[in-house]
Amino acid sequence: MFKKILIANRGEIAVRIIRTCREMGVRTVALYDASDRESLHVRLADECVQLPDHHAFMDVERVLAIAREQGADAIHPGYGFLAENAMFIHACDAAGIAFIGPPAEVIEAVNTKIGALDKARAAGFPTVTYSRRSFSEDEFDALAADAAAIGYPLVVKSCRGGRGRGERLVNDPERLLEVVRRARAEARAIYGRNELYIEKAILPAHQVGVQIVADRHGDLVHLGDREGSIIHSNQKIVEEAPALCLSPERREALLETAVRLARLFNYQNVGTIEFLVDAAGDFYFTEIKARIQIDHTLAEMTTRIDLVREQIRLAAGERLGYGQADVDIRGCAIMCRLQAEDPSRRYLPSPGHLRRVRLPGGPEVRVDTYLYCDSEVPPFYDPLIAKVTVWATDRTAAIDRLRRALEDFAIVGAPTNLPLLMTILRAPDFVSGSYATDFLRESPVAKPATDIELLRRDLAVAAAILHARRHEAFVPEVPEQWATGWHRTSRHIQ
Amino acid sequence: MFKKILIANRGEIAVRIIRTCREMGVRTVALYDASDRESLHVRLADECVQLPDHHAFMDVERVLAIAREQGADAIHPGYGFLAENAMFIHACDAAGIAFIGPPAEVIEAVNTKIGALDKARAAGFPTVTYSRRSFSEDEFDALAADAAAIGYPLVVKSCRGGRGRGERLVNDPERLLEVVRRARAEARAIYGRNELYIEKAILPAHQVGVQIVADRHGDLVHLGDREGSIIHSNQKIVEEAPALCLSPERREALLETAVRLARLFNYQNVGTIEFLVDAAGDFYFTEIKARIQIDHTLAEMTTRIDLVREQIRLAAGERLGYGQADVDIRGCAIMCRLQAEDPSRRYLPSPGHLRRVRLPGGPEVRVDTYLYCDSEVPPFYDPLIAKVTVWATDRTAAIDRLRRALEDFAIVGAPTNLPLLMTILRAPDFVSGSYATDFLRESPVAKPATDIELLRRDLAVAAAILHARRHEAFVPEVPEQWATGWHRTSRHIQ
Amino acid sequence: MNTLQVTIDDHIFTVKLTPASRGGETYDVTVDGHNLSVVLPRPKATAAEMEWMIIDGRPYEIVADTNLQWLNAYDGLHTVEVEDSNQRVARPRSGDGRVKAPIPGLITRVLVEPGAAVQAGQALVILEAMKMENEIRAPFDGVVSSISASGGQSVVRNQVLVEIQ
Amino acid sequence: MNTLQVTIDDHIFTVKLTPASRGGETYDVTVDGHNLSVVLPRPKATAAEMEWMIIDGRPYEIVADTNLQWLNAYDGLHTVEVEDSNQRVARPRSGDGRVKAPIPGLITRVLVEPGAAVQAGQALVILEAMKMENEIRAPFDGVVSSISASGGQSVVRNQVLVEIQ
Repeated sequence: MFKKILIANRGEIAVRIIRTCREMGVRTVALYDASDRESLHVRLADECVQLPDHHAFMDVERVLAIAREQGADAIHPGYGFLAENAMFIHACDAAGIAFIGPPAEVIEAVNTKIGALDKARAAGFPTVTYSRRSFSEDEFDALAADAAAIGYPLVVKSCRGGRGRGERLVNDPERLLEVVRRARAEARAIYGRNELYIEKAILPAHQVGVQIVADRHGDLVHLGDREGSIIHSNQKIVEEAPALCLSPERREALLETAVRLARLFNYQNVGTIEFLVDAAGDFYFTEIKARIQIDHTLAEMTTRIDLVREQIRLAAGERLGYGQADVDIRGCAIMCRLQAEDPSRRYLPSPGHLRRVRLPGGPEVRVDTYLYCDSEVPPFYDPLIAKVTVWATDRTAAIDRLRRALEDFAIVGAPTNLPLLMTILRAPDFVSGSYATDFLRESPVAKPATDIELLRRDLAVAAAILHARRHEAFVPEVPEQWATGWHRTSRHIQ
Repeated sequence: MFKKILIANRGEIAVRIIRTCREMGVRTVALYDASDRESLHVRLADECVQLPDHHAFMDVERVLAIAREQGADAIHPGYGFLAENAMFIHACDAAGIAFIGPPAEVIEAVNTKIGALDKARAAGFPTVTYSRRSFSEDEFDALAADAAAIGYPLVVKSCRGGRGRGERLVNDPERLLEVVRRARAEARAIYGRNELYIEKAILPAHQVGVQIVADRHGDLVHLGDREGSIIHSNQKIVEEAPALCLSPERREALLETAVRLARLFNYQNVGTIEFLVDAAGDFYFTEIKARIQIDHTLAEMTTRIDLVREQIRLAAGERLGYGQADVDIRGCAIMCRLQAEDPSRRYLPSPGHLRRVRLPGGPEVRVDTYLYCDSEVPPFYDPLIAKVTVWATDRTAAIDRLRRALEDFAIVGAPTNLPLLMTILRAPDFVSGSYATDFLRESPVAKPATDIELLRRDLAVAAAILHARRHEAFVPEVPEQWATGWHRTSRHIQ
Repeated sequence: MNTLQVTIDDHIFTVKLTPASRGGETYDVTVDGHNLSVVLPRPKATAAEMEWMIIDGRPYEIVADTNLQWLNAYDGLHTVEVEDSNQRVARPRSGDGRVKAPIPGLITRVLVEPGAAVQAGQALVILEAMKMENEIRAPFDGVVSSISASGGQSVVRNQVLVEIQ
Repeated sequence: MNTLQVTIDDHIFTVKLTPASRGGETYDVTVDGHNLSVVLPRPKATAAEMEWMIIDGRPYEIVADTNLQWLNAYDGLHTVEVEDSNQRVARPRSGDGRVKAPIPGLITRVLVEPGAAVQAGQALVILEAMKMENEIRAPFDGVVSSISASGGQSVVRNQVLVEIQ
């Protein structure tokens, strides 16, 4: 087993990884930049190294150099940053430092989106309809021709990146040119590359992933399926396991397909095979996420298997040690992402100092966060501040538990998307389970709290008292945002 | 189902009950006295009522009156206070308010310790050897005679109360008179009654409990066994499930015995059948705990059943709805009690203001507490400030996880027994599982942290810097305790 | 005594406040004719903190924005408007024409040209920050007098991106 | 520069401190000849708060008692003694003869009579508080001059229980 692991990441996932390392008796090295020094991962690690800035998390050479200096014999990339960077894995191999994830060849095979789709398609797996090639700046006519062949609505995608960024829906040919121009501009700005390709849009769709765990010796199992169809500004903010959109037969078929796809790509370590499921229940392979994902906690709740421990064990060459029959998947897990976003400013990311952080607890409620009372949400990173995952024997009980857990949350200092999450959990369509990727297109209406009249009356009293106290005790200073372009939009809720 | 439940308790158990009620859509009423107003249970309840003082939690008439005023149709007593008070249950019945617990007759049958032992004995169950009667003030000679008959070592017990208070070990006849005098004085002071009885001491012993869940309709199951043999000032501070001291055959027999005992007492709702297990592995019935217990979280981790929900459902007359075969007990759970006690003052309870509270998290780690940043440990109640319960597939992994969780804890403002808990978790005898009720008699020696030399050197640096900063920046004021008799003893650790 | 008109989610309430004993820690309140008593367990808490109050025996944890335009209660967000007979409600001063980056990030697109007429709320620039696309919008109607940002450019907090006159 | 002799768990270290740049936020340290650099991420934190420091790249969260007699690190409690060449270490003043209740509770037993000779650390009274039995002990050798507590009596914090001369 490894002696010391460098965690080339930050935030909740760095905390998550450190915790398992500590349980395994493996020393940890944390990285941070000045803005991130108060984050929990720095405090919980055995050693920590300061980076010159937040860009350094992406710096292959620097991260490797630190690993060498600190005497780390393995690197865990978490998600994002260097997680799916084949160049980095080659560099680790060259340096004789273990990369905790799949081997470089696997990453290369799954990272080029068209390549992965071609490979699956050639092997006879169902995929979305897509343009079999990418198109550069000067190939708009060819792209338009393929678009016509594939048919509308379709999605223009960047060949790079992920997390839905640089993805745009086109409903009719008229708008294609403009959308392509925009998509290119973004792809260039974000990834430095601007090749695009197109996919037939499936609307409404369900996004379903299958968690895979595989060792180097040919043993491979799935840990069940999950659905992440509730998407807000390109993030899956509420996810659940098992996926709602699958009949028992379809689930059977989809899980079996996922396992065969994983074997097709000779997948190793922990990853997710992703599908789109259409209204008819037919599923189409889209991509493989070759990393630990934010929503891995769902499989951990339904199987009680520590996925980070599995990643480390398998990267160290250990055998899986159990078969599909030993994996016991039960109950229902739901996870939501608490983000530092300001609902009153159209969910503008809202970094800041958190004066109060009180996390929910109780049976089968788990919170993953890097924050605590009196800590900072730095302005340079993902606005994810906490993941709340709950488990219960059935979905109804799980929803009741998650709603309760979110009600117990207390965060003061930066606005969060808590109100949006509460709305989703109170929306009849979510509760009844009839939703797809278009769920948040027209904002859902929540079932009001019981005693809403009494609640409003009490809130009126609260507002009056806050007003009175502020005008006797406290002169509100105008926050800088008010002096920016955000001023007016911040009034939209009125 | 009930509409509104009054929680006649406080602290972590009140929080625990409120959480389940909220998930069930049942309104809650919390009670508090002025010293307890900042506790989490007050904030999380739908309604709250202030009591004149902390004694009022024991006041049958007042608690019932509040329940009536607030329109509660049920009362959850938690543990302690009115939990096992038959008079209170009769009063609830008379008032037409449901008591969430066993019926009064059951409580009466299990509460008189000698009576319960007689009943079990008459039915042929193995019990500890005990004096078949109680002895009042003027019956020392009779008591001494019985003592001689039973033989030494023996335990002098008060007929009232529980939690090991007023229990004293006697090794030889010479000391009997003095011990009896002390025990009486305490029993009178604490319970107002001073009847005593005696039991043969089993040394070393294991304290094992079996969790029972039973409905009114004759369905009854057990949720497995647990061991609480690590006792510090009369409290089980580290407990685990399953019990270590049982071979598979003995476990089989003990669980089956527990179920038959529960049926003998016509047990209903949630409770625990308690046994002593001697070095040979023979077990003896001691008593029935007719309430939800502090350590109920162990069974919740190994079975994933919400025991408070079961209590409420069953008190509402619902059927259990599952049989023994449906109960799936897996893995290993360990729980420890974090107490506000000052290790440097021989564990004197140390109430106070907690400036910082940061709870551990991550997979299969659960914390039950009423505290948060900037809250108070009131001076009138149990020093329990948090319960940490972890689960893992095997005991070794569970110990590693609990140790990690305790390392993650940050509590500033009042000293706690965290160092004692860390010592226990690092003690070779605990880790190897070879311990019994005498574990803490001679204080165990912990395996030092790896890199202890480096750690000590760093701590020397830390101490030097603290010293320097305090003498530039900060004049320590002498805490009041220093002016009391605690002064010298507070040096004992030096 | 202090009479306020409070609007919560477009429902209007008339609230009369009388600070009761123990200096501002408790209030006697009349709301639409009902008498309630309110306890503030933490009178010292600054208004920026989460407020915790017990209204007629019902505990509430409430977070409000600096300008008391919304309240977050356990069930989610509620809009607020307070009208005070005694004093004008504090309103944030209107921004000048300099549209700044509210957070550090990467400009992915500029949507207007110099001289273009824009309307309040119109998107001017797309700022990629904290892994999200954020539209930076015009604070009021006007004409774009200058643009100091371009696609692919990194900007710091409060860096001026566009000026409007 | 400041030289201190620090004893941790009976292991003695000689520590030389030099406050480095950024006013007290960082120190250059020599301990038994090794040079280390120490960062205090929260220089403003009062000494009563938990201290967090990064010693030579190793982060530590440390709680210390008011008189710096012990430190609680992640692995548990360690005893401390600091000897400072420059200044005497602050020591708590010795208690007078009045033995007080450190917390409110119930006297369950009085173990001494007036006039009895007692030794430092000898148990005088059993105080049942927070559901625990606590022995209240003599602060120093002496004679019991008065007893103001009796079995079954409730006492408040700092109530005098026994006096010793």
